[in-house]
Parts: sequence; structure tokens; C-alpha cells
Amino acid sequence: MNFPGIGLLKGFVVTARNFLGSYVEKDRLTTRQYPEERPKLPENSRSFPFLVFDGEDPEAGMRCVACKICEKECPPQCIYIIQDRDAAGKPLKRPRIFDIDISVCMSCQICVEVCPFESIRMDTDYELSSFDRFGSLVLDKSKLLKSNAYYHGIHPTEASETDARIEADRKKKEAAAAAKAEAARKATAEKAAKAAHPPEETK
Amino acid sequence: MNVTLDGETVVKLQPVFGYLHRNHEKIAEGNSWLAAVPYTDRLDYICPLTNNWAYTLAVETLAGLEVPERAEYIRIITAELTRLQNHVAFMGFILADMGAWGSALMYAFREREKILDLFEALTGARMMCNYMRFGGCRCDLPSGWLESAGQLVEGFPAFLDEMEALLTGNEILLARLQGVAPLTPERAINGGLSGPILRAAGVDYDIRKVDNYGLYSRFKFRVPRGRVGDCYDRFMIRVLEARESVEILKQALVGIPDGPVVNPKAKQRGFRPPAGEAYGRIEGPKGELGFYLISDGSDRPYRFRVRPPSLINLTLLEELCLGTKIADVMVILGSIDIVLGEVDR
Amino acid sequence: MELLERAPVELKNAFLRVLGSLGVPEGMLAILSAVLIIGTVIGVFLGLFALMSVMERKILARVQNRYGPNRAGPFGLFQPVADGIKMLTKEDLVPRAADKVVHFLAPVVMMVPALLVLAILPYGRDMVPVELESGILFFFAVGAGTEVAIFMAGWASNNKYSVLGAMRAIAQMISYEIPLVISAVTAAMIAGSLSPSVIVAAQGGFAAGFLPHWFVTTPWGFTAALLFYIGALAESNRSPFDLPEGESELVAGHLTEYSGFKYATFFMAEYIGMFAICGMFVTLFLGGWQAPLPFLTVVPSWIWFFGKVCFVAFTMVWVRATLPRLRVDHLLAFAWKFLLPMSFAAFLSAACWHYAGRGPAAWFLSLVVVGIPYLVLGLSFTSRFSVSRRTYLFSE
Amino acid sequence: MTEILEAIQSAFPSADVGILTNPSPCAQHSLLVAGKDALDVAKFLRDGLGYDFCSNVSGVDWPPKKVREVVVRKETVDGVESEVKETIEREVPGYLEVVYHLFSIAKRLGPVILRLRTGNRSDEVSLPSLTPVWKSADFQEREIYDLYGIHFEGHPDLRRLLMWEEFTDYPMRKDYVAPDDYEYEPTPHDEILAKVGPPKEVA
Repeated sequence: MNFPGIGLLKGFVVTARNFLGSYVEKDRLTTRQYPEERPKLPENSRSFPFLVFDGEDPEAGMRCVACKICEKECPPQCIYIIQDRDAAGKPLKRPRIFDIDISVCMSCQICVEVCPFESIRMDTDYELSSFDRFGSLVLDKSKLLKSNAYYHGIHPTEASETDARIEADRKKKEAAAAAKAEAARKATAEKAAKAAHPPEETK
Repeated sequence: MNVTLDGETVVKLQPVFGYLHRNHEKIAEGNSWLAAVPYTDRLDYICPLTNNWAYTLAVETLAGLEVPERAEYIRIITAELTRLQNHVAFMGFILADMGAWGSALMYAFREREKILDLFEALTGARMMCNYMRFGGCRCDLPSGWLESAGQLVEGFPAFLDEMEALLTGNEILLARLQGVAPLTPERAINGGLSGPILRAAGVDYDIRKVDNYGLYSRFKFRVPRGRVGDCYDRFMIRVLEARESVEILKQALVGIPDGPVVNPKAKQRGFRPPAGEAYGRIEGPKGELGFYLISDGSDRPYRFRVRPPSLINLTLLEELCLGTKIADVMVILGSIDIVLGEVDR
Repeated sequence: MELLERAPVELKNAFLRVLGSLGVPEGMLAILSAVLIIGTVIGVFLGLFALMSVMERKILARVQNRYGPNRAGPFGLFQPVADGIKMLTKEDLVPRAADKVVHFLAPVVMMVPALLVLAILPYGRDMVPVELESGILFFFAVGAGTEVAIFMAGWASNNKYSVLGAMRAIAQMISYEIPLVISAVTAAMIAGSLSPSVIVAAQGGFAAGFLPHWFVTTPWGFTAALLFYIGALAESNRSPFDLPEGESELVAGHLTEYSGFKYATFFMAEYIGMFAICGMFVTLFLGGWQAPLPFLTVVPSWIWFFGKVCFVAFTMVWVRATLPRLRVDHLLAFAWKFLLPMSFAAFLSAACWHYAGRGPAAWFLSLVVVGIPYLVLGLSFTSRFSVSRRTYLFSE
Repeated sequence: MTEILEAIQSAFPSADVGILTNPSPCAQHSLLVAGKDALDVAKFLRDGLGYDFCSNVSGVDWPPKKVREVVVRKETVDGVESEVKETIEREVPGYLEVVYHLFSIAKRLGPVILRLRTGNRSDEVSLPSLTPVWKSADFQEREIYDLYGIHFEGHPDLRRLLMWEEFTDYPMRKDYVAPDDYEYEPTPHDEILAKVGPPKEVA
């Protein structure tokens, strides 16, 4: 049986230690003074999606080919894509309209995972408040497109991995193309050879 | 809740639900299998990672998918961290329900914040993690993560000691909790209670031990259970469970092997499990979290059912509250530890 | 220093002399003097209230490892101004079914006794606004008026939470008034007077050259002080006795239907009442305006008084940050089964101390007289629940 | 599973119980029980076999569906026997189903899955409530009543759980059409105000 009141006194000691400790120990005061102090976000941190483009010109370097996989897979269906067409009405491999309604988006990153062209990625910008409930929260292509350099700035590891993968893909494709060209060249060479050496030689 | 009072004594109590209802099950049935994962985060938003695990476990049971060993370790680590932060937050919330001006709550959140920082470093989001995938996890641990998790786990018992010094001997807290709404094991089982509440009533039933899902059979840990089943036992069981979680974490952080984190055979996009049905469940921090899935072989679930521990633990609320004082109702509700996102779905 | 000690009184007198030399009639001067005193006291306490409302939040925050308000002005000191503006510009809501007259009067009735009781506190050497022979009696008699106000607020709001809060408030305040008064009477008995000034004077001087003669240094005085402190917490509806407000159960209790300036008035009255009861606590047990050590007597007496009041108020915040709220039946059981017998024990102990000659032997005698009932009552009170750790079963 | 079925059949020879196999790799087969025997079987499962923990109760909607079957008929036309393949479209009537997942706490067994089916989806929608056997089915059966419209006979307090009382449809049925205006919610607020009348003057 304890002396009555001891439990209460222990509690008072704990709170007093926290009161004094908050002036001395730094790790007790975990609050950040937001506009002045900004948190250093971990690399994996994510807010809303954006589109990556290579090089300088957003339109030219756009990786998106308007395949609409992200539009289909997006759980809350917040992505809206219309494919671009040329003057003849032939579909082009780029979107004419690419909108993301970030008031609906739930930052789940599924669009990033399903994108086969490494085009859509997660941003880390969290200061997106606006006075307009609908208009300014729908991000269109001009607001969504951000350079690969920006992507390297916010997710360095992931971006270099992506670049390496794209590079590998390109090399593979080039190799395939080269092989194909080689094969084609060989074929023509053989044909030429055949033409050069008339059939009678094989007799 | 509609509470009928006689003076300060409760004579009738009817919980009223549905203010947070969004028909999660219908949404999931209209989406692909993969797209249901981020929605499970929003069930019990205090502990998203265990929700992810329960759903992926059910899908893996349904499709017969294997999970690589490293992924199982990561799942156990994140689930036990989730349990820690849930139980710690519980200690704070029940004190706030008792009117203790949030000191305990703030200490609890101070520690919880550190765990959430770990989650953010791993998954990219603090609460809506969306981390687990069919047959594994989405990405591997970032470098240095295990070390910082190890540091946190090392320091955690000291924090639990501090909380206990503040709370468990406190005479006012004892008077408020002891003897309030005791529960017999038979009623608890019949009422479908699960998790810490069931064990507080003296029932030795922990799904981690019973089903041996994941790799829990490799870890040495104890399952505490109470003798009285009152609010104080429910409180203490969580404190003890948090200590056991620390033990599991210590073992898991040392023993984690190298390897892939996701089964390469598992297809995430356009995932089509074979037709059939499966019920998968895990021991969530709040109780038995189960998913009942029926597949008709297409790319979206035919039936997607959540067994929400928070809702079913409320079954006996009226029984527990009858005859108590109105102030006890808050404490009893707090001791059941519900999250409304899961109750109403 | 002596000048500073006399400064408030001398300033007033000088001002009146100037007015007198300007030909203001004698009767007018007396009234002006009173008005000056009242204005100063109310002004000081309103200032204290403003300071307290921000300091309380800062202390609570620090206990909880937060910063607290630090945006409005330097260190957040203009927070009360911002709060005041917010409160004044808010809509004043009156429920449709409320008793509008009583609803309106309740905050006023709350404010009046809180201000009246300030009259009899001795703020410094020879600084008592109203020198009443039976000041203590006046204090408790008038102070009890707040109960009426709380019940008025609860009843007139016509709201279930308010009525429950008001019911709790009445039960709680009446129960706690008894131990409060009896422990106050203990001090009055030893001092031999109901006048606050005499009680403070009785605590003057130092034993062995440095130990102050404050009543709190004796076992009976310490017990009575503790009881008075607990009673004071309950009387001013402070945590852990904030059942009438009980925000996790009753929304805001009797304050549920109040908003805007009426709410602010309630809030203000509660804090000023809290300061008043802290002042009474200091007067009765902490030696009023007496300095704690001989060489510190050079510091003006009123600074000591307000310093002690602020210290007591700080401990009240500390208590609030630490303890959960009691349940209503525990609350009443605690008052009637523990506090009341303990206050009688303190009373008896004080008598023993007095008749045993007030020396060290008397000190120990009174410790025994008060200690035995404490152990018996405390253990019987806590035996209803097991304070020792329960054991739990583990399965591997 | 078969032992359980045999135990049930030996206890209730007249009971209409069968096993429904589950093609999934997990092989969680279930017991299909007719509504009239459900209460007896449930009591036997609880008291006789120790399945004391009813974990999960879910409703499933099986709307009527068209099944195409290829039937081979022999036809004799003009003395020549020929095989004619004919596609018959047959309509399988729909029904609602309740699935109970049972576990045994003491024996650590489970899940035993119990399925009850209604006659159709419109008028024969009552099933016996198993809440008297397992209290834990209380809220879940209410939820199924709310979302699927299965009427549980013998339920102590069958009201809507998640939707509001005035709501008429059953949202979890497969043929439920969500309204366009999600935010519309009929509140009786205006009616109450009309009933109360103009504010009363206090003298």
C-alpha cells in the first residue's frame, strides 16, 4: 500500500521536469515556427503530381505521350487528359489538355507507379493554398510541367535512377535499332552479294 | 450518441453512426484492386500501415502470392511502429477524455511525431502512407532509416517510463479507471470484441500468435492479458503491449535480411486475382482488422468488405455504460479506442 | 526603498493634496480617494487578469513542450488585446428558448462578488482598501454569490448541458465551501481575529533569525493551507475540479450558450475570483505581504503580496497541466469523507499547537495530531481501488 | 470442413446444409445453410463445436444475370440426323447473401464460413438474425439491413446504421445508381422552424 498522494506527487514531478526541460533541452520542443523555419523534407516526401520534361522547352521535352493509363488508374479520378491531334486529325503522342484537380487528388502516388514513360512524378511543394475553391486548384499543363532539373532538385536519388533507366532504355532501343539496321544492311549486302555472284557460282 | 440520463447516471445509450460515412466498400468495388490500397489508409487514419497490410494480406491469400522475406520484415517493423504510436496516442486521448488538459496527449504526440517522421522518410507521407503492395512493399528502406528507427526504439522505453510515472500511479486516474465497466471473458467473446479490449478481459487471443501471419512466429514476444477487464486493465494492457512491441522491433531491426521487397511475379497494375473469395485478417492496434474479398476474376473486386474493429468493439458500449456516470461514458468510449473513419467508413 | 514601499499611498495622498489646494471640498476628496483606490485595485487586477490569461497559456504550453502564444506582439504579450477584440466583435447569441433577463444578468452577478471581495485584502503594509473587523466573514459571504451566478447561467440557458453543469457547480461549491471555511477559521483562531490585517500581522517576524512565522510552516498550517488550496481550486472551478465546465463531457457546462462579451465577462470574473482567493490564501497562510527572509524586507511589501499571489496562481496552472478531472461522485466523496474530517483535524491540531506553547515540541505534537488522521483517512479513501500495481498474465 | 458438415448433419438430420467450394488458392470453403435452419445450426456451432467468436458479417449482392449455355440437340430433319448447336440464354435469378465468418477462440480454429441466402432481391428478403447467438452480429446486421436491405428477423433493434432514417434505397446493391448531387441531404430543419413559428417575445 502506497502512502496516499505519492502518485500525484510523481505526476507533478514529471510535469515540472517537462516545464523546466522545455527551456533547456532542445529535443523536447519539437514545434517548428513555420513561416520562418521550414522543415527539411525527406527525399521520399510527396504532395501532388507534376509532369517532367527534358531539356529547356516544356512542350518539346514533354515525356508524356497521353497514353491515359494514369487517368484510368487514378483512384479518385482527378486526372483529365485529351490527346493532341495534328491538323489532319491524326492523334499525336502528346496531350493537348492535361489537368489534375488537386482538390480531389489524394496524393497516393499510384499515377507515378503506373506511368510507363517516367513522365508523371510527385512534387514536394506544399504551399498551394488559394482563395478560389475550384479554379486555381485545377492545375493545367502549363502549371504541371516542370523540368528534369527541378525533379533532380527535389528527389535526387529517384531522379538519377529514372534517368539511368531512361538512358538504359534508350541504349537498348538504339542497340536494337542498330541491330536491326545491321541486319537490314546484312540482308541488303547478301542480296547484293547474291546479285553480284550469279547463281551459277553455287552450282 | 443519444444518452438518457437519470441525474448523472446513464439509463439508456444509443450510439448514432454515419456522420463520416462515405461508403468505402462501394468505392473500392468500383475501382481496381490496386486503387483500393490508398483508400484503406483512410479507414483508421491513426494507423494506415496496418490497414495496408490487412488488405494486401487478404489479396495475397486470395491470389496465393508469396511475399519476400525482407518485405515481411519491413511490414512487421512498420506495423509494430504503428502499434506503438497508436497505443501512445491512446494514452494521451484517454487522458484528454478525462479532462487532463492535454499534457499527456502532448507528450504522446511528441513521440508519435518522431514515428511519423520515420513513416514520411520511408513512404513519403506521414499518415496516408499507401505503402504496401500485393506481394511486398512499394519501395525499399532509404539509407539510414534502420539506424534512426533503432535510435527511436532505444529511447522509447524511457518515454514509456515517463508516461507511467505521470499516469499509472496517479490516484485520480486510478479512481477514474479502476472498477469502471468491468467485462467478463464470455461477454467479450460473444460481443465480438477484439484486440487489447479482448485481452484486457482475460482472453488469451492474439492473431499474431494464432494465425502466425507474416513472420511473427520468428519473434519472441509475450501477450499480456488482464484479470478484471475494467478500464484500467484496458489502459494497462496497451502500455504493456507497447513494451512488447519495442521488444519485437529490437529483434526485427537486427534480423532484417537483404533481398527484394516485392514479389516480381505480382502484377500491380491490372491485377486480376483468380475467381474466389478470401478472408484475411491481422492483429491491428485496435483489434482484428479483416478484409473479406470476393473476386470474379476481373480487374476490380466483386465484393470488398472491411471488418472494422472500431465499429464492432462498440457493440457492447451500451452494456458497459448502463448504470455508470456520464463522465464515465467518455472514459469507457476512450478505453475502447475507436477511430471514426473506421467506424463509419 | 522606503519611498517605494509607501509610493502608492503617497501618490494618492499627493494627488488629493493638490486637488485640495485647488479648492475641491473635503467631502468630494473622500469620495475621490475611494474612487482612486477602487480604480487602482480593479485596474491592477484587470492587468493581472490579462497577464494571467497569456501566461497561463504559455505555462501550459511549456509544460506540454510547446511554445504557446508568441505571435501577437513581443513574446505574445498582446494576445489578451487580440482576444479582447475578438470577444467584443463576436455575435452575442441568446438561445430562442432562454430566459433572456436571467441569461443577461448572470455574468453581471458573477462579476460583482468577484470585485467586491477584493476590498478586504491587505495588499501591503497599511494598504487595505476597507479595514473590516470581520473581513474573512465578508470574503466568504460575498464570495458565495458566484454560485448563484453559475446556477443562473445554467438554468437560464435552457440547455441540457448547462443545467447539468449548473447542478454540478452547486453541489461542488457548497461541498467545498465547508472545508474551505473551516481551514480558514483555523488561521483566524490562531491569530485571534477575523481581520485579514491582524492575521497577516500575526505571521510577522522570524524564528531563529530566518524562519518566517508564516502559518504554512507549522504542520497544522500546512494541512490547513493544503485544504484551503484544494477548496480554492474547487471554488474557482479550476482543474481538476472543473466539472461544471467539463469540456469533454458537457461541451462547456454552464457556459455553453454564452458567447462574445458575456462569455468574456464570465471568463474575467472567474480569473479575478481566482486571484482573490489566491490573495486570501496568501493572507491566511503565506504571511500576506511579509517578506520570506529578514534581509528581503527592504523590498516593498505590496511587491511581496503580488509576487506570492502570482506564485500561487502559477501552481494552479501547474496543477491544471498535471491532473485529470474528478468524477462527480468522487468529488463529493472526497469533500465530505476526506477534506471535512481533515479540516477538523487541522483545527484540533492548531489548538494543540497553541496550548502546547507554540514551541518545537508543540510543532511535533501538532504533526502527530494531523498526521494520524491523514494516514487513516487517506488509506481508507484510496483502499477502494488498489494503488499498488496490478499484476498481469503473460502468455508466450 | 467436412467434419463440421457431418457433425451438423448428425445433430440435425433434417437440416438443409451443404458445402460451397471456393476455387481460390486459400481454399476457404463455406457452409451454405437454409434460412429456416440457420438459428439451430448457429447455436450448435457455438455451443457444440465451440465457434464462439463471430468475427465478420458481410452482405453480398448477386443480381440476376444472363448465362449463355451452349446446348447440343439432336434433330432429325428429313430423316437425316444432325447435331444442332443452340445457344440458350437463361436467366439465373438474383439473391442476396449474408456471410458469417466464425472463429473459435479457445480452440484457435477458423474461419468457418456460414452463408445464408434470400429467396430473391425484392420481396423474399428476410433471414433469421443471428444476433441472439452472437451479439457481435448486432451492428453488422444492421449495416447489412441498411446497405443491402436484408430484413433480419429477430434482431433486437433493426434500424439503419450508417445512412439516415429517411433514406430509402440500398446503396451497396449492384444496381444502385448514385445521385448526381452528392451533397444533397434532406434535413428537416426548415420543417422544424416552421413548426416552432416566429420567435417568442419575452416580456
